[in-house]
Amino acid sequence: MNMDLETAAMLRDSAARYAADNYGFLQRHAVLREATGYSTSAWRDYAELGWLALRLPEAHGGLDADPLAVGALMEVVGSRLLMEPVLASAIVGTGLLVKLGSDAQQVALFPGLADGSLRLAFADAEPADSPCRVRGGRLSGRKISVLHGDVADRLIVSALDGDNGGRRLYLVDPAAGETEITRYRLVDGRGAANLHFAGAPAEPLGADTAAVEAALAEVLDEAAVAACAEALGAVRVLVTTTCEYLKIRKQFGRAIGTNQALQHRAVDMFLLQEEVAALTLAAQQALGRPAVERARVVSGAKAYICNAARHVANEAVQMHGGLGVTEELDVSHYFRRLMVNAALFGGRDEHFARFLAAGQKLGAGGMHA
Amino acid sequence: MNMDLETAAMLRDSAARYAADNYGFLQRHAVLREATGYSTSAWRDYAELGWLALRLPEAHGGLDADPLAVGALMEVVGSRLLMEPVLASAIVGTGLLVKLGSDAQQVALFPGLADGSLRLAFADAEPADSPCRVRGGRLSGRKISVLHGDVADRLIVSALDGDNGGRRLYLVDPAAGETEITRYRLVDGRGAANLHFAGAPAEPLGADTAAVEAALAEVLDEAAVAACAEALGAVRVLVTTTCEYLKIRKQFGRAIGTNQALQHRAVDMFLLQEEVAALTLAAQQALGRPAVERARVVSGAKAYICNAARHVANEAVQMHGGLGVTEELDVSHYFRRLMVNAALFGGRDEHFARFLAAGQKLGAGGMHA
Amino acid sequence: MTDPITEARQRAEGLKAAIRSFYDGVMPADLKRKSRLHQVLDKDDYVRWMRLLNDQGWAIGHWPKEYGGQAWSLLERFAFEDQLARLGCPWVIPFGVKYVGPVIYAFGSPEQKARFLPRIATTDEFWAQGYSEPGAGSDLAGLRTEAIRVASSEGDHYVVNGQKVWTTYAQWADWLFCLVKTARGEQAQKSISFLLIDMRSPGVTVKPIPTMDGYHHVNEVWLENVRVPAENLVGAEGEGWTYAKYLLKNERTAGAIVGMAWHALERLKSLAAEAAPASRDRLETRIGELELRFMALEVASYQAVESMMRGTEHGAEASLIKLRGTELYQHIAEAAVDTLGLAGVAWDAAALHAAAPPPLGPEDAGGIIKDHFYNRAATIFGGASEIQRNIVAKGVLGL
Amino acid sequence: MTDPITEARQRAEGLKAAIRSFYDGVMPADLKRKSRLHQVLDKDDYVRWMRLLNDQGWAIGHWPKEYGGQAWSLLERFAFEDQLARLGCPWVIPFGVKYVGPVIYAFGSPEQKARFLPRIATTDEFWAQGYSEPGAGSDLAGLRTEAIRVASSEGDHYVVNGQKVWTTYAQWADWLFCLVKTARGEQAQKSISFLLIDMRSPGVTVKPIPTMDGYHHVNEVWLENVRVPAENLVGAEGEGWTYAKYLLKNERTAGAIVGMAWHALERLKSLAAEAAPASRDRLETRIGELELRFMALEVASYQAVESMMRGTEHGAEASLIKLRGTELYQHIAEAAVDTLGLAGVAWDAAALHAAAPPPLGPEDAGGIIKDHFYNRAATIFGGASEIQRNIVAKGVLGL
Repeated sequence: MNMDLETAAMLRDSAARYAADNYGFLQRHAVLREATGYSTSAWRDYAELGWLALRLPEAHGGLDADPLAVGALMEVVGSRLLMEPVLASAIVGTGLLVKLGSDAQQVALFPGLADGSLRLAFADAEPADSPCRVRGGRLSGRKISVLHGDVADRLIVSALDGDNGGRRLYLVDPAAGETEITRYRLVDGRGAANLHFAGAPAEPLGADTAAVEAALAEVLDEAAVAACAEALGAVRVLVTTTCEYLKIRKQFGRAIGTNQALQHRAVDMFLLQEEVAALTLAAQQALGRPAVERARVVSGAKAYICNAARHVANEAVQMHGGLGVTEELDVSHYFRRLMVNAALFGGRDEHFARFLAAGQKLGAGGMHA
Repeated sequence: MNMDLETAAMLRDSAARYAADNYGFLQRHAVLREATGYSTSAWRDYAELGWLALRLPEAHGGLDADPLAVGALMEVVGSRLLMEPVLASAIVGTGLLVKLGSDAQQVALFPGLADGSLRLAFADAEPADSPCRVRGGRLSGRKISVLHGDVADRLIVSALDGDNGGRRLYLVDPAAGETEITRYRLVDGRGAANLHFAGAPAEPLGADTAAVEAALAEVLDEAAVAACAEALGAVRVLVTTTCEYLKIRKQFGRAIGTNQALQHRAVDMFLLQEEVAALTLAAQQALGRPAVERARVVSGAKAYICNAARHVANEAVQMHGGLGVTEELDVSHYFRRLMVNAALFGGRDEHFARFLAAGQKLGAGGMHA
Repeated sequence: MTDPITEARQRAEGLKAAIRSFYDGVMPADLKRKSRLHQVLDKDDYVRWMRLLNDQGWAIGHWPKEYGGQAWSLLERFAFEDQLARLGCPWVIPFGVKYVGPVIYAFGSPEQKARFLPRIATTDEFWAQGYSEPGAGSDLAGLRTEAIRVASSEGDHYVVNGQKVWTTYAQWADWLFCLVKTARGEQAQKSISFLLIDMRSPGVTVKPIPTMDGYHHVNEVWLENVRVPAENLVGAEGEGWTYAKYLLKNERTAGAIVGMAWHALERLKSLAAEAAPASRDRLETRIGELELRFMALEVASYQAVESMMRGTEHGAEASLIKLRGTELYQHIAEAAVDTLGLAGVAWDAAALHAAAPPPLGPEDAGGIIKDHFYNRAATIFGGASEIQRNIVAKGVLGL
Repeated sequence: MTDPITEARQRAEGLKAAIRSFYDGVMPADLKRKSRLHQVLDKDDYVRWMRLLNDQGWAIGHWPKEYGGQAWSLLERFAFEDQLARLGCPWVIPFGVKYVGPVIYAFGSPEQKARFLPRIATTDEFWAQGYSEPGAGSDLAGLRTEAIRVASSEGDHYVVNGQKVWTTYAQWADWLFCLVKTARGEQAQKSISFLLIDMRSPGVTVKPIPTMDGYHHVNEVWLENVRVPAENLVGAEGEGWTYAKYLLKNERTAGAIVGMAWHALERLKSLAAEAAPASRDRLETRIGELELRFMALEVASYQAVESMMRGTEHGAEASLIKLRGTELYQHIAEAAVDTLGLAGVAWDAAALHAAAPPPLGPEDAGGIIKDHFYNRAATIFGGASEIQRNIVAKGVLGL
């Protein structure tokens, strides 16, 4: 992967322009009321804009984009709170298929991914008492909190290989039967599902357990880094919005932003924003490095950003006063999106533990000796 | 023990008056230069004022004071940074002797404690590689960081009973030979010592191991609570001093205390002060309660107060600017005293762990169900 | 001879014990469950709850005996709210019994006392509070709602115009107690009056303000040429600020936040017990830190209440309890959300109603999330944290 | 074609490697030990150190080539300070090479350049900085030291009166660069000039300010009718503020705090490895949190330096590094003090000198404590944290 700042910047600009014109706060309010939990027309636009081919190989007409470009798009996703399954389908699902799909699977599915007619969801988390298992090509068990699992055309499901042992991934068509879907919304309005498989037909994805483990680790790190970029987009908006509000909102006859206490807190929000930006970039760059180093930087970044984004979101609400908790103001929507963002693809505690473990493996000198 | 708020308040007032007249900042500067690390004349005054008999039984002419009274005195000790061995000798050492001393030991030592001619120190911490052990009445091993161990007339030393097994306490006369004393100062200027015993004559204190363990736990809790009260005295001064400074120090043409950021930080210092006061009182009251409950409240208080006092001290220095780190201003002296205070009789981590453990023993409902 | 504090302590302990038996023996199971799971309570639930409390003599326990109360000490009032919240009981709606009731018995006319107090005690009439206005949240000097006195043959009345905002449960209210301006151009504090407005009066419009917990708590209340009989003025014209301060003093002793924090901590501990063993260690430390902060809040609060009873308060007590309590409560909620992990971001709307289908995740996850959203405002409403710090800086530290 | 940033990165890596071999092969063992243990360094130590650096071409590596430097990029400057600090090297005394040297080569007369620059490079002359005054720490408008120009037969001179404060190592200095007022009543920024004062001039008195680390770093410098030849004025009268700002820009890129934090973290990890097993778990988490903050500081700092090189800076970069770096460094020190426990409150003064007796506790405890005290001022001096936040609020956020 060749990291290319300029291409990323161009993508960021054009995506931001599109979103500004087509995904304003009121437009998004309408999207929130859609049954799918997202805008199907926006989704078609994304396909036309090439966003859905970003992660596809050039040989298949894709852009084979580097993490900076993916991050540039995700920043816009975060800054406008786009509701469509960009992360779940175009990045994570597509990434798994690119790394693990057989030629036949790729030929069959890539076109639909590129034109948006095929939406993927990745089903991983499961309740402790109903693990997923595949025997003789049939999948049983439960999955929870599957982002966009309510609308996905194909599911990529992690499960124990009951025939050969080990953990594998499987492609499941939820319409092929034996899959019960409990659809609901996440707190940020995006759709999700709990899934109950009772012998659903499941097609293996990836040659063997080792290949799956390696690819999965890479794609999950990509996903975590994409989530960091999304958080960055949201954090930037909250910092800017809050500073603007401090300038216009008056109390006791003057702008509340003239109060030094609020100024200093706004500065702390800004410093966090800059750290979120720096860590996101560092994590993007780390995706190409050896596994332990990659884990150290990616998990460190995700853990730090979870906390930083929570602080920024809390402060943004607090400084907006009562308005901050209303539906009518975008601040509360960013607050909820960041809450989901923090939980997806490894929460703060999980990533912090991984950051610690990687540090121990790297030894005393760390990466920076 | 009968908790008596009024007696405590009277003692606090009279002690504060004495210290204000006799232990001002400049007077204390002179004390800091004394070879003993404290003022022998002030020590004589304390004897006359009855402070050294506070913890002695009424039957021996003492005051048998409750924890509130002890705390009242310690608050003054903390508010004026008194350097004398009140805590080490008159509270901890005396407390151990009251609880564990034989009639003969008490008759021999109480009068000297009351009139100040006998100073005790309690030697407990030891390096892992040289534990203290007594065989045939002779003590060997090392002790470190013994508060006022540089001047003590008698040492109370914890050691393994090499003859009968178990951990015991022993009275040692450092002048009786076979005791090497490395004298030094703590960062707050008080004297301390590392001790090396090479067969020093040691007299058992307490009937048996069980009696020693129980009494030691009680006295160490008393000591921790006394340290909380000392911290409270110091914290109050720092909060008051800082607020005063914010009112008089001018920058860019106005008092820095008109800056809301500093106001809010001063408020947070004040809130911590109030919590330190509340927890100190709660811990004093808890000294009479069953062991686990006592441990929960006392260790919780000490752990919380270590952190609160550190925050207050840091903020006091910071808001005083460059002056805050100079010898010429009392702020840096309080900073250092609170640092020692936090480490003595169990540091923050140790007490926090004990707080947790006690909570688990108390079970789900805790004390407040 | 027992001193008053010791006596109050004993009575508070007795009250707490009585509340626990009430909870075990009298409180209906459906109300318990709804409340414990932070499900949505409707008006009927609240009215039923307030009447249950009144049956025990507790709804107006803090009122003087001559108005049917038990003349509770501050300590009993505090312990009452604390104990109910620890058990996870519903909110004790304060607008009638705690806010306007005392203003009426302290400053109202005999007619007002007779007309309003009994129905406040029984929640036969539901009250709302009309203080905040757009652009005048903490700054009452910015109040713009006007009441102009008009003489007429049927007796004098006021014509009220203006807008109130953040009015909790205005959609259920029969009456609104309201700060209005009865004079122009004068010093702000001398131009405010305290008016009781029938919510069914023509010209009163209630408009919900949707908040991020997804439920209907707060409202805008529009007042357009609302005619209010002059006998609904409490006390004297221009004295509204005095009454409002008196009311605020009653608001100060809020034990509920202590009990709520305790209850939330217990819930968090149950969640943690089910967490993966790998994360349990770190979680234990985090919970321990919250428990320690709780201990500090608890002892500081109770000692603050006793200081107020002794008359030795420094004036920052209420702010301390509010600041520490709300911030701790929010941090406990965040820890619970983190502990829930992915289950903590599902919006389990169905689980928030009594006839709920099986929950998506842990039984109380939906309520924990809803509560997390609702209480994000706890540091904003009722005197924001910033205002509390300003008050202490000026009033107590003299900065 | 390599872009300038990539090239600077490569050169910075090369420089860091060279520093590591220098440390392993050239640096004298006694200096290594003293510095690693945070023992007290005297003037000779520092002069020796600065000359060692100059021998490598590093003391003035950031100067233009025409003045003997290597025209380092910002990135190399930053990496240089960072790498030295990571190895636990002594402080690179900035007053000559970093502060006044660049002002002289940028604004000084040919005579000043010839007279001063060579001796700055070799530390043949030791410099101190005369900026702060009592009551005018961060507020240069409050400057009161006056320089009055007097014509005489031997050439013009200034008569300087006033007091400087917090002057680091004034007790060793041969020269003081000094902000003085050369005009009254005018706009503050136009009345300040930049003067070079020979510390041996009659009327200069240095008085130590004892600080709580127990050593002699800072001073008051009294200037009483000090006669300064007019040729020691740098640039033009009234332009001192411009030069001071230029100097400050050089102060901005301080990589040392990053390296110091790294070094302190490594020390802390060694201490923790010896801690009792019971407390090691919790300590591990605490250290992990500090390491994570370090990672954020490190990546944000290096990206900030690159932004400055690209000209895409927002203006808060220097404040970010200072704020985050100093606060992190202090928190690492606190963790070290806590880890030392009782050994962390012994004032092991003897261990702070080269010919030290056996230490009272762990070998580096004395130095850790001394450093903790010394760096308590890190958030105060060089633009206090509060000032940094004010600067960002106004200059970057427009508040």
